[in-house]
Amino acid sequence: MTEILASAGAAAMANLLAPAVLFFGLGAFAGWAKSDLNIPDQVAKTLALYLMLCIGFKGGVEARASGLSAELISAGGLGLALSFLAPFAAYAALRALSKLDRLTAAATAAHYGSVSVVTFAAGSEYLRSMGVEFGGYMAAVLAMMETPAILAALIIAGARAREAGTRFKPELFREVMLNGAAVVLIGSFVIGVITGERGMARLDVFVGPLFQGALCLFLLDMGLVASRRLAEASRLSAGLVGFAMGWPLLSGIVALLGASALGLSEGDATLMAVLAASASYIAAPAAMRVALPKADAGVYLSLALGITFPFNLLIGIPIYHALARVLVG
Amino acid sequence: MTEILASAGAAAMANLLAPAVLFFGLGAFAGWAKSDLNIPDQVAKTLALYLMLCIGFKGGVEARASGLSAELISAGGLGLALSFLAPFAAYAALRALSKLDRLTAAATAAHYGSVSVVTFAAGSEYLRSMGVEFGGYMAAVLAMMETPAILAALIIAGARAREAGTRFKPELFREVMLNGAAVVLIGSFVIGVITGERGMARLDVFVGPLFQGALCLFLLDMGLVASRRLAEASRLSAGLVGFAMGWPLLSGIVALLGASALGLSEGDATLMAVLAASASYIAAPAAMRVALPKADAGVYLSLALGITFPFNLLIGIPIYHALARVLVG
Amino acid sequence: MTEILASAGAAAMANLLAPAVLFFGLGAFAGWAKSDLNIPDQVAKTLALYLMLCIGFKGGVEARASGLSAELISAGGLGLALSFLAPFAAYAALRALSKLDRLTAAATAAHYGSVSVVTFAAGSEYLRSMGVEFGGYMAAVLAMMETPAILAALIIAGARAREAGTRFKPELFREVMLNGAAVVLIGSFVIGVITGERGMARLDVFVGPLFQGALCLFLLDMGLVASRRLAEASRLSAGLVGFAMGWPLLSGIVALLGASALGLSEGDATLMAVLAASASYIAAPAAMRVALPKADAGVYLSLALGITFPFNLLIGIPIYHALARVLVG
Amino acid sequence: MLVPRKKLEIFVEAHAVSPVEGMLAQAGFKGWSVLAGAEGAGAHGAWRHTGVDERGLYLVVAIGSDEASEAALAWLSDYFKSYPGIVAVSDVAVMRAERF
Amino acid sequence: MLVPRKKLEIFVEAHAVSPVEGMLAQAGFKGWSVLAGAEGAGAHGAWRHTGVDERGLYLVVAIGSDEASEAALAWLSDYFKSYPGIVAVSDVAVMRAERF
Amino acid sequence: MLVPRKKLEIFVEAHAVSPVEGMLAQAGFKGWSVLAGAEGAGAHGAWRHTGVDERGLYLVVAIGSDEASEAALAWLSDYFKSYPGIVAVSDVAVMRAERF
Ligand SMILES: Nc1ncnc2c1ncn2[C@@H]1O[C@H](COP(=O)(O)O)[C@@H](O)[C@H]1O
Ligand SMILES: Nc1ncnc2c1ncn2[C@@H]1O[C@H](COP(=O)(O)O)[C@@H](O)[C@H]1O
Ligand SMILES: Nc1ncnc2c1ncn2[C@@H]1O[C@H](COP(=O)(O)O)[C@@H](O)[C@H]1O
Ligand code: NA
Ligand code: NA
Ligand code: NA
Repeated sequence: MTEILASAGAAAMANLLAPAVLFFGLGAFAGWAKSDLNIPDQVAKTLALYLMLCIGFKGGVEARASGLSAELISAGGLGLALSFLAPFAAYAALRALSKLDRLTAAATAAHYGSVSVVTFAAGSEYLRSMGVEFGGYMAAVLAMMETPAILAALIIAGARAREAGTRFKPELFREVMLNGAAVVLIGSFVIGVITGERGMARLDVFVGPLFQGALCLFLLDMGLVASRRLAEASRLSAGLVGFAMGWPLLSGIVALLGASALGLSEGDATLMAVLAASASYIAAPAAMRVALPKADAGVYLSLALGITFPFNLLIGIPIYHALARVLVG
Repeated sequence: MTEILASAGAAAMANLLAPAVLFFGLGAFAGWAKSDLNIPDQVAKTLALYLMLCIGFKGGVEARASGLSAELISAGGLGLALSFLAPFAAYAALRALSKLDRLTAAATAAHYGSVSVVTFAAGSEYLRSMGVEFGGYMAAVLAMMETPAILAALIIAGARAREAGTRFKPELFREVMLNGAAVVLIGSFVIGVITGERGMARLDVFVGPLFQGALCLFLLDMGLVASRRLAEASRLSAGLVGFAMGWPLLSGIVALLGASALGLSEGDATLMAVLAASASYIAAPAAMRVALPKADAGVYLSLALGITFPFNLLIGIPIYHALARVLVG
Repeated sequence: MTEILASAGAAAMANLLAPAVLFFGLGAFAGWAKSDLNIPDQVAKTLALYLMLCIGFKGGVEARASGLSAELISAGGLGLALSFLAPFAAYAALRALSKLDRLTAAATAAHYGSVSVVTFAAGSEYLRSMGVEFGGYMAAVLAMMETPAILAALIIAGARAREAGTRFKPELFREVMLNGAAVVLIGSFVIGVITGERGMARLDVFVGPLFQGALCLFLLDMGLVASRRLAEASRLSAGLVGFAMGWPLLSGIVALLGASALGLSEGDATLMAVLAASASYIAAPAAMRVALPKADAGVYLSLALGITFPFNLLIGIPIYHALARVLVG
Repeated sequence: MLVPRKKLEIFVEAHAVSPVEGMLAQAGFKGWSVLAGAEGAGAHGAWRHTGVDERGLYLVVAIGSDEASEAALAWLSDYFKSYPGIVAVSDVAVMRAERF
Repeated sequence: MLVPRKKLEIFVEAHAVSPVEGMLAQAGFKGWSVLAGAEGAGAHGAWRHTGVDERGLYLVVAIGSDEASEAALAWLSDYFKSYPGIVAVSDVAVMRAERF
Repeated sequence: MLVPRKKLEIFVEAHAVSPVEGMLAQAGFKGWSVLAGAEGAGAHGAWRHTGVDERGLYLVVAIGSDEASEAALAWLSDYFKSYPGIVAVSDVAVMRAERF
């Protein structure tokens, strides 16, 4: 046990010194110091799509190599359940811990049920750096977990949602199911499955060594965005801040227990915890802007991007992995 | 013969499953499903320039290695002739097959006489994947074929052109001869010729493995644009749609016969057919907007991008290659 | 001696035929010919940041490998001194050689005391192509030399500065010390020092082979910008044009003498001369726009970008290296 | 040569651009132009076009007849009950009356 | 402190921006600003700034005297006979009259 | 339904956007929008948003009351003594008076 703790501590330290994490820190510093540094928006958007493409494609190629096995079904089922149920628990917790109005609480719950692709990418890189294997199908699980939480939040918001958005219903459906990021993620996964090693032979540099660098650049930008959000977070209550750090831990542990019950591998269990612990910052905000426009975007973005994202990136990921080794490994 | 047909069928199938083609399909699907996916315009524009740079540079390096031989002169002469003469035939065909007004028919003819760089890139990748060699100077032929068709279309449009654009003549000339894409293509070819292997040693990753990935990203975007254009194509008559698919085939065959007469290699002949069959979507539209503003851009872009481009990408290229093997190989 | 001259001549020739320099020439040609070629601004900005990231990171990794030695201190001290003192000399020269008003002369002096990152990048690539080694800490020297000249120029402008900018003082300080480019350069250097070889193993493709290509693309854009600036330079007096070409030579020689006195290596001395000879086109203009808005930006940008940058890129760098071999090697 | 028309300047979120365009066509506008915003602030807080968490506001400019303008304003007044954004109306003069 | 001037808002295709700027200078405008459009629609159909097939429209804003405005309108009215685009004129007030 | 307000269109350099926004808030504006320019020209010469040497001008649009507008104009008239840029004031009509 002490051994595990010590090695977990060392791993957490090493994580903080990974280039990608340091670039996040650099961005956060620049944002905090009010530097005029910024990654132009069109480039940042393309980087986000590119990360999706790589994650999906690599996942698809690996999934084909290992076969779309029973593990995908059990991991996928767990992911779907977590993503759909989490918002109900998160909503209850938010209402108990803070004075958020119903709609803002529901919208925030959607963010925590849904997932963050960059957190997933950082988690994968962490595992890779530790030499821990994980299944390519986890990219598919990631894709599956984007949407259910959003539907759950709409159920929670209930009648209120109707009042606001009748005219925009079809747009909303499109927005949620067919948002660009999701299409690229799922589509690239499918392309990876179809082309397999043959496709990988052509794209290995593009989705491999280049990915590491692009992730650094993107995290630099995320650091800027997160620190600006954190600056606005000062008006958040202690309860909300507590939620933004406590929820990932709890949610990660629940995911680990589920993964352990289903017999997932150490790597898969860690990524499942990372997904459960992460909060969406692309799909969920876009959907909430359309579906629950009366919810306060300042609250959910500050929590998801300003607190939970850095928390997971800096210390959450090594913790989930350490716990996974105890529970699963 | 049956053997060739069977292997051609297999090759066509394999083409449809190439990553780049699948990414095009993904983009087309996203566009059709009205997803909000889009590649930001500044990035798309840079990708287009980057593809030009790679094609030109690689072509130049290879041309230097193999010497700027007699083949360049014969292939270049054929390309120039095809590009200049095609608009006259295309114009006649368009007027016979549809009710297009003179100016729109002339502008459309310009597009079909000129060439598409991405179709060329896809054709080269196809040949590479089949292990078929082709000459680096084909990049120079590509560059030569961009402009003549535009001049031919202006001759066809005749008096009308004068009426519209007197004030803008100098701009037009610049627009056509010095459009950014052409400058990068030709300039990179020259740089490739000058620096040869020494330059390639420094840029091999940049113009090699990266190119494959960038082509996927660009084709994703082309899929979006093409499917939007196709959606607008509903108002096109059957005659026009027939032209957009029949012309490339005919034009490709004419090019193959010419290539065969000149004794070009299988790979060069295939690319010559690809060039003849392809329709411009950068140089020609830009020139037509200035020179023939009364022509209906909706028509020529829908045909070139919505029908002919996917047609060539998905089935044209393997057909031209199969025919080249019969006629030349 | 004749031998050295001959080999210097050959090296200068080879420099003109390096791909990056040729792409600069291509851009300059396109700009001169009024082609509509342009690299979209968001992409150009990102390329600039990316170059900073690579230069900083690679420098940091190398500096860690070789230890942050006495050389850094002596080279850094020399750099700081040159950057701070140069504006005083440059100001005096400008006032003697031209009829520039005080503020424009001071602002121009700031540009020549500060440094150009792309010139540094081109200098490093030149040395690499010649097989000459240099210290990674030169990236840190580069970073140190960005700011002092700006402060010196403010001292020179004296009372005038006060009158203009009282309200904007804090912005100015931020602008100068925390401009995005500087933050990325220094931050990446620190990240390189922290992660060392371990980080390099993950980012080698991103900061290595990709860098060469990105530099070509960026120099293509610099060629466009420079030739537009040069076109405006026609209104510059002979004195100013003489300054823009004479100053780099003089300043480079002074830097070489200093480097030789401090016993720097041939490569380090060359880069020191390149830094001293180069004129800023990012940090200095941004700071001068805020601090000395009455200075004529047309003058300092035309000189720095239209004349001095091409001068250094095309012939300055090989000259500084040839002199370094004589003085130091 | 010049005829008076109304100009609407509508600031809305990305997801509303396409519905707003549809509405304008129905309200009788024969044309419009959309520009991307960089940043801004209003009753719903500040925003910035970062490409990451936020999608920013767009400016839709539409010039048309008084009737078209009024129809659009009615729709927008309803829309703004739920969603962020503003609209400003002003007088402009245009050539080629039949185009607006 | 404020003086009345005319503001032209000119939407034109990319290839026309530079000729329009030249024309403005000749018409007597001492300044102008150009913004890139994102998408739009008009008599010549819909367009979008994609970076691939289309180059989009640009908005040229120019503030100047009545005479300058009229000279520009004359040029534009001729230009729009052939090319897509529109112009809208409105009244604005500016400081520093000598600048416009 | 519509109430009259003033619209300011302020063209300033990148470094001034943030100070101008702060000033607008203090002058009483409850909102504003910023758009990036592409190129332009004025008394300080021509510029272009290239991403390399130049950072371009931004257009800040702010709609508010007469008092807010006057306070902003006073600040700007001082600002423009040193820095490039212009401001144009015009009349617009808006809905939801309490928002402006
Ligand atoms: N007074 C105003 N002037 C200019 N733009 C405004 C104004 N108020 C709001 N906006 C723009 O409209 C957006 C949404 O407004 P709001 O619904 O008030 O948050 C803001 O973020 C601004 O971009
Ligand atoms: N009524 C309008 N209001 C705003 N912009 C317009 C209007 N009509 C045309 N435009 C813009 O001008 C472009 C060309 O107009 P047109 O020549 O009518 O096709 C359109 O695509 C729009 O971007
Ligand atoms: N008359 C004008 N109309 C529109 N924009 C202008 C005008 N004058 C200046 N500007 C803009 O404001 C910037 C700075 O103006 P100036 O201080 O006159 O150089 C110019 O580069 C233009 O972008
Ligand atoms: Na989650
Ligand atoms: Na063709
Ligand atoms: Na210098």
